[in-house]
Amino acid sequence: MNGDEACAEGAISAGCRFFAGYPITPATEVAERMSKRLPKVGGIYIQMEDEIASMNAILGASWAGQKAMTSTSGPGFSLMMENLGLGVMLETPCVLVNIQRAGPSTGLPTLVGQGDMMQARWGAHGIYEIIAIVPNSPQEMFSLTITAFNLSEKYRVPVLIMSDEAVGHMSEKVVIHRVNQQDLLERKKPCAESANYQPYKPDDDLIPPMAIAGNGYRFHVTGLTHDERGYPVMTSVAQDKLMRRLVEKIRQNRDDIILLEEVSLDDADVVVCAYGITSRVAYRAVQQARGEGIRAGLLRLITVWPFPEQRIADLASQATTFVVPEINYGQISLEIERCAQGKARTVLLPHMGGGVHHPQIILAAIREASLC
Amino acid sequence: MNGDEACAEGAISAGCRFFAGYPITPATEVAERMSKRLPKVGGIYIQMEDEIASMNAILGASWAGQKAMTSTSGPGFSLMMENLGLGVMLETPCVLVNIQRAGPSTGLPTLVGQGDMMQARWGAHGIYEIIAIVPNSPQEMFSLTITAFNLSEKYRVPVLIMSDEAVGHMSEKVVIHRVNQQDLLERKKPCAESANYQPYKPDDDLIPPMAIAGNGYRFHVTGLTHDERGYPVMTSVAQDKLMRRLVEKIRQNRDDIILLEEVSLDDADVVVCAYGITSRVAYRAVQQARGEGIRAGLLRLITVWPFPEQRIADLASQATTFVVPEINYGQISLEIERCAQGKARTVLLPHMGGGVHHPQIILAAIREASLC
Amino acid sequence: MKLWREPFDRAQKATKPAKVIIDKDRCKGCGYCAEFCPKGVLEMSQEINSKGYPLPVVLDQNRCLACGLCEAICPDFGIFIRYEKEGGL
Amino acid sequence: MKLWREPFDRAQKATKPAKVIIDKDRCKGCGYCAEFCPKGVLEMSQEINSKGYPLPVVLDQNRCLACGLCEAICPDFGIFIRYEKEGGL
Amino acid sequence: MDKDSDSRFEIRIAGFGGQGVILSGQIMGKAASIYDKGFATMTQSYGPEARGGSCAAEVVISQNPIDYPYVTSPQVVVILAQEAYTNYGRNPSTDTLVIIDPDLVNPDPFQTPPPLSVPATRMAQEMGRTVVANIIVLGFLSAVSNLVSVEALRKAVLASVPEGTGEFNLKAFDLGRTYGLEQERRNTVGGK
Amino acid sequence: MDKDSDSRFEIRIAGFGGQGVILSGQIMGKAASIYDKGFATMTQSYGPEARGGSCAAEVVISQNPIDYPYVTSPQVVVILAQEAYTNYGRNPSTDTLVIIDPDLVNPDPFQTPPPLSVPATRMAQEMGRTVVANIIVLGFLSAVSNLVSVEALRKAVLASVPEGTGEFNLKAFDLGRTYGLEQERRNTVGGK
Amino acid sequence: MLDVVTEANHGIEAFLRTDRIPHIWCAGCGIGPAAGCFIRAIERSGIDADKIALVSGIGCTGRVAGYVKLDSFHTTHGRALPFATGLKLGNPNLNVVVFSGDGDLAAIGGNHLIHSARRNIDMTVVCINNFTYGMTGGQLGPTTPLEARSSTSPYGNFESPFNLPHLMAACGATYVARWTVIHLRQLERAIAEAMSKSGFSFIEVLAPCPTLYGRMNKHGQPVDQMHSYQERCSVKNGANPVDVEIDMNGPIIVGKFIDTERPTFADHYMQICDKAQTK
Amino acid sequence: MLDVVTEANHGIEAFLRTDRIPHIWCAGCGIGPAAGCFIRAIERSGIDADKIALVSGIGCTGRVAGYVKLDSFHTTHGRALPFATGLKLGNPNLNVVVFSGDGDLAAIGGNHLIHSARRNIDMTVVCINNFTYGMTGGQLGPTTPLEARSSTSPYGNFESPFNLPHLMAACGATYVARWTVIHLRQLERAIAEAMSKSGFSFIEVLAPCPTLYGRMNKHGQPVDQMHSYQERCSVKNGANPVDVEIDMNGPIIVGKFIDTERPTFADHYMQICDKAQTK
Ligand SMILES: Cc1ncc(C[n+]2csc(CCOP(=O)(O)OP(=O)(O)O)c2C)c(N)n1
Ligand SMILES: Cc1ncc(C[n+]2csc(CCOP(=O)(O)OP(=O)(O)O)c2C)c(N)n1
Ligand code: SF4
Ligand code: SF4
Ligand code: SF4
Ligand code: SF4
Repeated sequence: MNGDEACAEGAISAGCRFFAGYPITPATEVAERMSKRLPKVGGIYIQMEDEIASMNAILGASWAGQKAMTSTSGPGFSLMMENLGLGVMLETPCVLVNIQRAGPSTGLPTLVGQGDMMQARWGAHGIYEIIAIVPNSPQEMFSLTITAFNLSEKYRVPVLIMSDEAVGHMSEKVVIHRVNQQDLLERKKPCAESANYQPYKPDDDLIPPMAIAGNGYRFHVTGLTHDERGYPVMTSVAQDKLMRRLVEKIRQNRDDIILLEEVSLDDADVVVCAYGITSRVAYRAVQQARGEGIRAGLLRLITVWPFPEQRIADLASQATTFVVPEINYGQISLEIERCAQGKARTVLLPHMGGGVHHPQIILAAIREASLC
Repeated sequence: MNGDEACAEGAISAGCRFFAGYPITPATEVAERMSKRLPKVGGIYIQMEDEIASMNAILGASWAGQKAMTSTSGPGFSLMMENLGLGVMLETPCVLVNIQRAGPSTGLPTLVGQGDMMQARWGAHGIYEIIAIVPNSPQEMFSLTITAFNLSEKYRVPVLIMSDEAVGHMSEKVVIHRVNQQDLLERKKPCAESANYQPYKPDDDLIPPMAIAGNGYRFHVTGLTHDERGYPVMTSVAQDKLMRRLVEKIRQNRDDIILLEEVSLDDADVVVCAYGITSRVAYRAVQQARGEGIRAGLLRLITVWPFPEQRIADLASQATTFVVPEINYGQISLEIERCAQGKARTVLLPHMGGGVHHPQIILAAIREASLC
Repeated sequence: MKLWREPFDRAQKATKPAKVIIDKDRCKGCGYCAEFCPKGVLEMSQEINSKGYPLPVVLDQNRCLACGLCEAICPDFGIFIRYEKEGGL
Repeated sequence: MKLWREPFDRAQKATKPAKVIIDKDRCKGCGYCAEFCPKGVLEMSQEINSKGYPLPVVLDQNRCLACGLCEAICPDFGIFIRYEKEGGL
Repeated sequence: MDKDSDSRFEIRIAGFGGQGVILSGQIMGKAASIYDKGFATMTQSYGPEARGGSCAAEVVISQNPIDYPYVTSPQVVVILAQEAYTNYGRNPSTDTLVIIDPDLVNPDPFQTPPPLSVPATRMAQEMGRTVVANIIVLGFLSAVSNLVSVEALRKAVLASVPEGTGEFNLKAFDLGRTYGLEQERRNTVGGK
Repeated sequence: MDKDSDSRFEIRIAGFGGQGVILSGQIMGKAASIYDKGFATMTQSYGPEARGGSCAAEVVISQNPIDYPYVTSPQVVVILAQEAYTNYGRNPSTDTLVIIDPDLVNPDPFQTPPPLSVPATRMAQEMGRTVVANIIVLGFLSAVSNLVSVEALRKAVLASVPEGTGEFNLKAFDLGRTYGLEQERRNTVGGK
Repeated sequence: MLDVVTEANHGIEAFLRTDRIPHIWCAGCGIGPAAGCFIRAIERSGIDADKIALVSGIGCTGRVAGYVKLDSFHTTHGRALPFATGLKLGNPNLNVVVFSGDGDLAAIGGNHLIHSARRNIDMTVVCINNFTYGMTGGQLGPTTPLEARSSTSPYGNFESPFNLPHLMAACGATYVARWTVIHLRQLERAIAEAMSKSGFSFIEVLAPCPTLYGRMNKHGQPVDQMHSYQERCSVKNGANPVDVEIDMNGPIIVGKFIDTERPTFADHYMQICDKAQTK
Repeated sequence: MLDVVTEANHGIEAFLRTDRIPHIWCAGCGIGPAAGCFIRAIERSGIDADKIALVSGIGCTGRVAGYVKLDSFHTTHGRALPFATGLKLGNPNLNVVVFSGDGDLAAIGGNHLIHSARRNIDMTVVCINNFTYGMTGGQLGPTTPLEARSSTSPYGNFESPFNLPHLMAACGATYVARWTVIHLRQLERAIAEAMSKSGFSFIEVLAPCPTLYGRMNKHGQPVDQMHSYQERCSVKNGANPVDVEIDMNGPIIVGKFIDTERPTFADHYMQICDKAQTK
C-alpha cells in the first residue's frame, strides 16, 4: 500500500466519513482510495469543482458533525489558504493533507519537494497558529492521520499533514490495526442548555465546546472578529482577545502536541534535523557517521508546527552544529537558526526538488561539521 | 489624497496602463481611482470575477507588453498566492498591492493590520524569493509604487506593496511630481533574432530579456520547470538550475533592492525596528526616548523582502536590544531574532490589529530595554 | 407621487382589529411604510429619532386594513401590526 | 468490424498523385489511420517500433485518394501525404 | 526630530456613517495643507456599515511634517452621535472645545464647560438636503476656532464636493458660520 | 541502527509508462513484505505522461526495517526501454544482474557480462494481451534470481491484478518463468 | 396596550437576534424585507426551524446570517455554497438555505453556483440582486446593467451582465424564480415552496440599494427604486429564462420560471452506496 | 523520394515544435487530431500567425501550448482564460486562442469561463472534452456522464454533467459549436471561423481518451471511442443548445449551435474611453 492510500485508510479508521477533494498529482490516490472506501462505509465522497470548494465543503461537513478531510498538493494548497483561515477562525476541526511536490507553480508535478513547509505556517493572511505533522512512511501516513484527526478534534483547529511525493508514492507494508474507540478523540460537546450556549465561550483550556448544526442551539458563527456569542465585534479589543486565545490554545499545549523522534542525540555534537522523506535519508547518513566514530544524531521533526523551539534551544547548547537537509532552499532551517540563537551553527543543505538528497551529501556535511 | 489614491497615481505615473482587480476593503479606492484615471489615459481597467482572475489578468497583460497592477487585501491576497507563483515562475513583471487589514479570515475588514508580512514571503507553495516594500505615507504610496514598477521591470519579478489600512486610508498632501522617462525602468528586450531567441536564457545578471506576445518570437513559457528555451524539463537538474537562478537574481542584488530608513542609529543601544504605519508610531516613541536621554534609534524597513539580514546582524553587534512593534503576533520579529544570532535581544511588541500601538507602549519597552 | 399599489390579501385581514406599532429606535426613516400603505394610514413626520432619521406617524388607525404590508416591507423590522385578541386583553 | 466511413472531400483530392509517409518514431500504433482510411490503403502490421508500438503499413499506394484523412486523424503527427509535384521531382 | 509638537493641533470628528464625517476631516486637512500651506494628516476609523455605523475622522494639523498621525489630546472634538459622545465627548480635557449637534447628542447636563451646540442636521433638513449638515458644522467650526483660515476652508469645501453643488455647499458653510458667530460664548482655540 | 545493510537487496525496474513498471515493483514488494514476511519498500519515479514517459520503480527488500528507501547499488536491474538502458543498464556494477526486453532495448554489444534477455512484450502480444508483459518479466525474474520466493510472487501477482484476470496473469508468470529456467546461463543472486 | 416590541406580539421577532438590531443595513435597503420574507416563509412552510441551516457569504446581504436566529454561518466571500454543500451532505436532515448577494454568489462565487446547480444539491439559494457590490461601496458587479454608474464605472458600465435565471436553467436548477422586494407575498411563498421542495432552488430577489446603486443611478431616495420596480415589473410565471434579461431601465419580468424534478446528488449517491455495499 | 518528415513536405510541421515531438499524449489520444485541426485552421483563416497567442491551462490538453509553435502560454490549472483576457486587452491586435481541457475550463476554471463569455472578450476557446481529467489519471469531471466509471467513481458516476453549449449560450457566447475529432474538416472550419470572428467563441471538441476514460468504460481500444462517436453523432447546425445534452451511450448532437454578433468588451470599453477623454 502506498502512503496516499495509507492516509485514506487512517482517515477511515479515525472515523472520517466525509471527503471533499479535487484531483492533483501526487495526492490523487488519497481521493481515489476515499472514493472507493467511503461509499462502503456510508460516508460521503464528493469531488468538488476546485480546492477552494473542497476546503469549504469539509468545513461545512465538520459543522454538520462529521470528521472531514481533503487532500491536495502545492497549487491546490495555495488555493486553500484563504479558507484554511476560515477554518482557524471558526475553530473547525478538519484535516488537510498536502502531498508536497516540487514547486513553485506547476513545477515538477510528479516529483518530490518540501517547499511548502513555511506556507503551512504562514500561507494564509492574518494572525494564526496551526498544527502540521509530517509522516515519513506509509505506516505513519496511516497512524499520523489518526493523530491528526485527534489533535484537530481536541484543539478545534485544522490540522495539516505535510507529507511529500516520495512518502505518498512509496509502497510499504502497512498494518491497519483496529483503533479503539477510546483512542479516538472527539470534539467537546456543549453541556449548556441550548438557550445559554455561546459558541465561543472557552473552557479553562481555552477551547470552547462545539455545537453542530441541527440540534436546536441556533448558534451563529462568522469569519469576522467575534465575541463569545459568535457575534461580530469590530474592535481591536475583541480582536485582541480572540487572537490571543486562538494562538495560545495551541502554544500553551505545545508539549501535548509536539512529536519528535530522536536518534543518538544524547552525546551528539552534530545534530541532523530533518523531516519527511529527508529524515530517512538523514538516518542513513547519521548511521554512517556514527560508523566513522562521529558523534552525530538525528532530530526528526514529526510535528513541524508548532515549532519545537525549546528542544532546538536545548540542543543548541549541547551541539556545535545543526545540519538541516531539506528539499527546498531553506525553510525549517531558518527556524532552527532562529532558535539556536547563535549557540550552534546551522548548516542548510538545500535540494531544489525532484529528488532526494544523496546520503553522501549529508554525510559530508556531518563530517565537515564534526571538524569544527 | 489618501494612500490608496496616491498608489493609483503612482502607478499611472510609472506607466501602468492595465489594472485588473476585485473590490475589497480597504484596497477598493486603488481600483476606484484606476477606474477613473485609466480610461482617460487610454489604459484598461477591468474588474475581474475574483482575485485569482485579477492576478492572472495582470500576468497576461504583462506578457502583452503592459505594466500591470492589481490591488487587494488579506482574503484576496490569499487567493492570489497560487498565481503569484506563476508570475515568479514565468518571470513576469507586475505589481501587487496589499492594503493590509486585520485578519485572519474576514477579521476586521475596515481596520488596520500587518498580519500578512510572512505570507508575502511564504504564501505560495514551492521555492521562490520575492520583493516586498512597505510605504508609510500617502506620498510614499505614490513614490514607492513607482519604485515597485521599476524593480519589477528590472528583475522580472512580481513586486508586492505591503501597505496597511492606516496608510491606505490616511489623507495627506501628495505631491505628484512628473516622472522623467529615464527614471522609469523597462524590462530588457531581446536582441537575438526571433529564431534564436530563448525566453529563459539569462544574461550575466541572471535576468533573461523578455519578448512579448505578437512580435514573431513564437516563444513558449510554462509554469512547469523549464530550460532556457522555456520547454518543460521534468528533472531535478533542471529544477536545480532554474530555482537557483530565480532565487539568486534577487538575493545577489540585495544591495540594489533594499531600502531602509535609519533614524539616530549611530549610537543606538536600543533599536526599534518597524515598518508601515507602525514606523510612524515608533518614530514618536524614539523621539520621546531620546528626549529622556535614552540612546534609542529607529530602523525602518522600507524593503521587508528580501530581508535586510546584514544590517540587522550589524546592528545586533552594536545594540543590546531590538524592540519590534508590529500589528500581528510576531512575524518580522522572528526574522530579526534569527539574524541577531543571540547577539542582541529581540523584544516583540505585538498588537493584534484593529488599531495601532500607543506610542507609550513602545516607549515603555525602550525604557525597559535601556535598563538592561 | 402616488403610484399603483397592490393591497396584500386585504380580504382575509381586513376585518381583524389591529394597531400599528412603530419601533422608533429601529426605524431609519426610509418612508416605505408611508409610501406603500394601501390606505394611507401612515405619513412621514418631522420628528427625528436619536440617529437623526425622520419617523413615520399613524395618521388614522381606523383606516388600517391590517394587511401587514408595512410590517413586511419595513427593512428594519421596525413597524408591525398588533392584532387585538378577540375580546380584548 | 468495419463501420460506415466518411470520405473527406474525396472529390478535390482524388486526382493528385500522392505518397503516404509514416514516421515510425512518432507513431504510437493507435490504428486510426488504418481503421478510417476510406480506401483501406493502410493496415496495422506486426512490426513494432522502438517503444513497442505496432506500426501501420501501406498495403496499396495506388488505391490512395490523397484525401488527407490519415494525416488529419493521426494523433501523433506521424503520417502524412506527400503530394507529388506536377511533373515529378 | 521633535519638530511638530509646538505647532501641532488635533481635531476629532465623530459620528456615524453617512453624515459626511470623513469628508469633513478631509476638507479640514486639505484646507490646512493645501490652501494654508501647512501640513495635515487625516486618519479615519469606521465599521463595515455603508450607513449608520460609528465612524471617526482624526485630523492633525501642523506647520511641520507630521510623524505620528493620530490624535491623542485634541483641541477640538465634534460629536454627531450619542455613542461618539460617550466615547470621546463626555470627559474632555479642560482645554478641549467640544461641539455637538443637540438633536443627535444628549449631553451630560453637568458637563463643564458645557459643549457648544449647532443643530446642523436640522438646519440642513431645513435647507432641503440633510447631506450638507457636515458642511454647516465646518462653517460653525470656522467661527468658533481659527485652526484653519476661513478662506482655505471655503476653497477646500469647493474642491471637495460634487460638481454642481458648490454654491449650495458654500451657502451651508456660511449658514453654519453665521450661526457660530452669533453664539455668545466664543471659544477661540489654536493660536495661529 | 545499522540493521538492514546485511540482508538488503535492491532491484530497479525501468521502462516507460503503460508497461506496468510500477505494478511489477509493487508485486515484488508485496511478495517480499507480506508473503515472505520480510520488509520491502518500493519508490517510484515517473513523468507527467499517462503513457509513454520514462518511469522507474525501485524496490528494496530486507529482513529488517528499511530506513533509506532508495536503490544505490542494485542486485537486479530490469530494463524495458532504450532510454532506461542508457541511464541504468549500460554500466552496471559487475555483480548486478541486468535483464532486458531485446525488442525494446538495443544493448551495447560489448557489454560484459551481456544482459539477460526476455522478449516479454512479444510474448505477451502472442498471448493476446500486451499488458501482461510485466508479469512475464516477473516470472522470468523468479527463475533467474531468488530474491523472493516463487510462491510469494505468485500470491502477490494474484492479489494485485484486476479481478477475473488472475489465471491469465499466472499463465503469463509461468510462461516467463519457464522461459527463464530454459535460459542456459542461470545467474542466481541473493543468498536467501 | 403595550407599545413595545416583544416576541409575543411580533411574529418574526422569535427568529431575529434582537440583541443585534438595529442592524447595519442602510435606510431603505432591500435586504431587510427579503430577510423578513424568508422568516415568514419558514413559518409558512412549517419546517422545523431547528433543522434549518442558514449560510451566507460576505457582503451586506451576507449579514443576514447574523440577524436570523437559526444555526447560521457567515462564511467567506463567495464560498457559502461549498460550505453549504458540506453541511447538507454531512447531515442530510438539514434544510439548508443560502442567503447571499449577487456579487458573492455570481462574481467570486460563480463557479460554485453553477456546479452546485449542476449537481442538484438539495438546497435553497436566495440571491439578493442589488445590481452592485454593496458592502465595499458600490462597485461594478456581474449584474450591473450596461451603462449604469458604479464607483468603478464612473463613465458608465461596459460589461454585459448575467441573466441569472438563464444561467441557473442552463445548469439544471430545478426551481428558478425572480421577485423583487415589492412582491412580498410572492417572495415569501416562493421561498417556502423552494425550501419544501427537494433539489437545487434559486430565487433571485431584486432589492434596492438606495445608498449606492440608487444614488449613483438617479434613484437617490429609497422609494425611487421601489417605484421603478413597480413600473417596470410584470409577472410571467413560466417565462422562458432566455427572455428575462434585465437592462438599465427596461421592463423586468418576474415570476417562477422553472419548477421541475430531477434526482439530487444525494439520490444518485445513495444508489451508488447501495451498489458499493452489496458488492 | 525522401521518406523523412521535413517542414517542406508536411504542411503543419512549420507550426510544430518538432524538437519536442513525439509528444506525451497516449496512443489514440484525441488531443493530437484536434491540435492538427487548429493548425490547419490557422492556415485556412489566413491570420498572421505571429499575431496569434495561444493559451492553455494544465492538463493533457494544456500541453498543446507546448507543441504548437506560436507565442504560447502554459499557465496554471483553470486560469487560461483570465490570463488570455489580460493578453487580449493588453494588446488588442493579438488573436487569442485558448486551447484547454474540459476540467481545466469547466471545473476549476468554470467561473472564468462564464465571466469571459458574459463580457464577450474577443477570443476563441477550444475545449477538449474527453469526459475526464486525463492528466491526473482519469477522475470524475464535470462532463463525465452519469454512471460512467472513473478512478474516483468506481461504482459509477453520481454527478450530473454540464451541457457546455447550453452553459455558454446562457452566458452570451457569440459562437458555440460542438464537434468530435472524427469531424476533422468541420472542426478545422469551425476553429477558422471562430478565430476570424470577433467576440467570444466556444468550441467543444469531443476527443477520445482511450487510456483512461475509454479503458474504464468498455472502450479499451483507441478506435472504440471513435466508432462510438461515428455511431452516436448526428450533425444539427442551429440546434437549440438546451437539447444537446450528452449521456453515457445515447445520441450526440454536433454542429454549430450559435453564431451571432454583439459588442465585445473592448467595443464597449472604447466608447467609455471616448466619453472619459472628452469629459
Ligand atoms: C476574497 C474576498 N474578496 C473581496 C472581498 C470584499 N467584499 C466583501 S463583500 C463584497 C461584495 C459584496 O457584494 P454582494 O455579494 O453583491 O453583496 P451586497 O453587499 O451587495 O449585499 C466584496 C467584494 C472579500 N471579503 N473577500
Ligand atoms: C490548482 C490545481 N489543482 C489541480 C491540479 C491537478 N490537475 C492537473 S491537470 C488536471 C485536470 C485535467 O483535466 P482536463 O482539464 O479535463 O484536461 P485533460 O488532461 O483531460 O486533457 C488536474 C486536476 C493542478 N495542476 N492545479
Ligand atoms: S418602513 Fe420601517 S424603517 Fe422605513 S420609515 Fe417605515 S418604520 Fe421606518
Ligand atoms: S494514426 Fe498515427 S499514431 Fe495512429 S497508427 Fe496511424 S500513424 Fe500510428
Ligand atoms: S450599501 Fe446598499 S446593500 Fe448595503 S446595506 Fe446599504 S443599501 Fe443595503
Ligand atoms: S490520458 Fe487520456 S487525455 Fe491524456 S494523453 Fe492519454 S489519452 Fe490523451
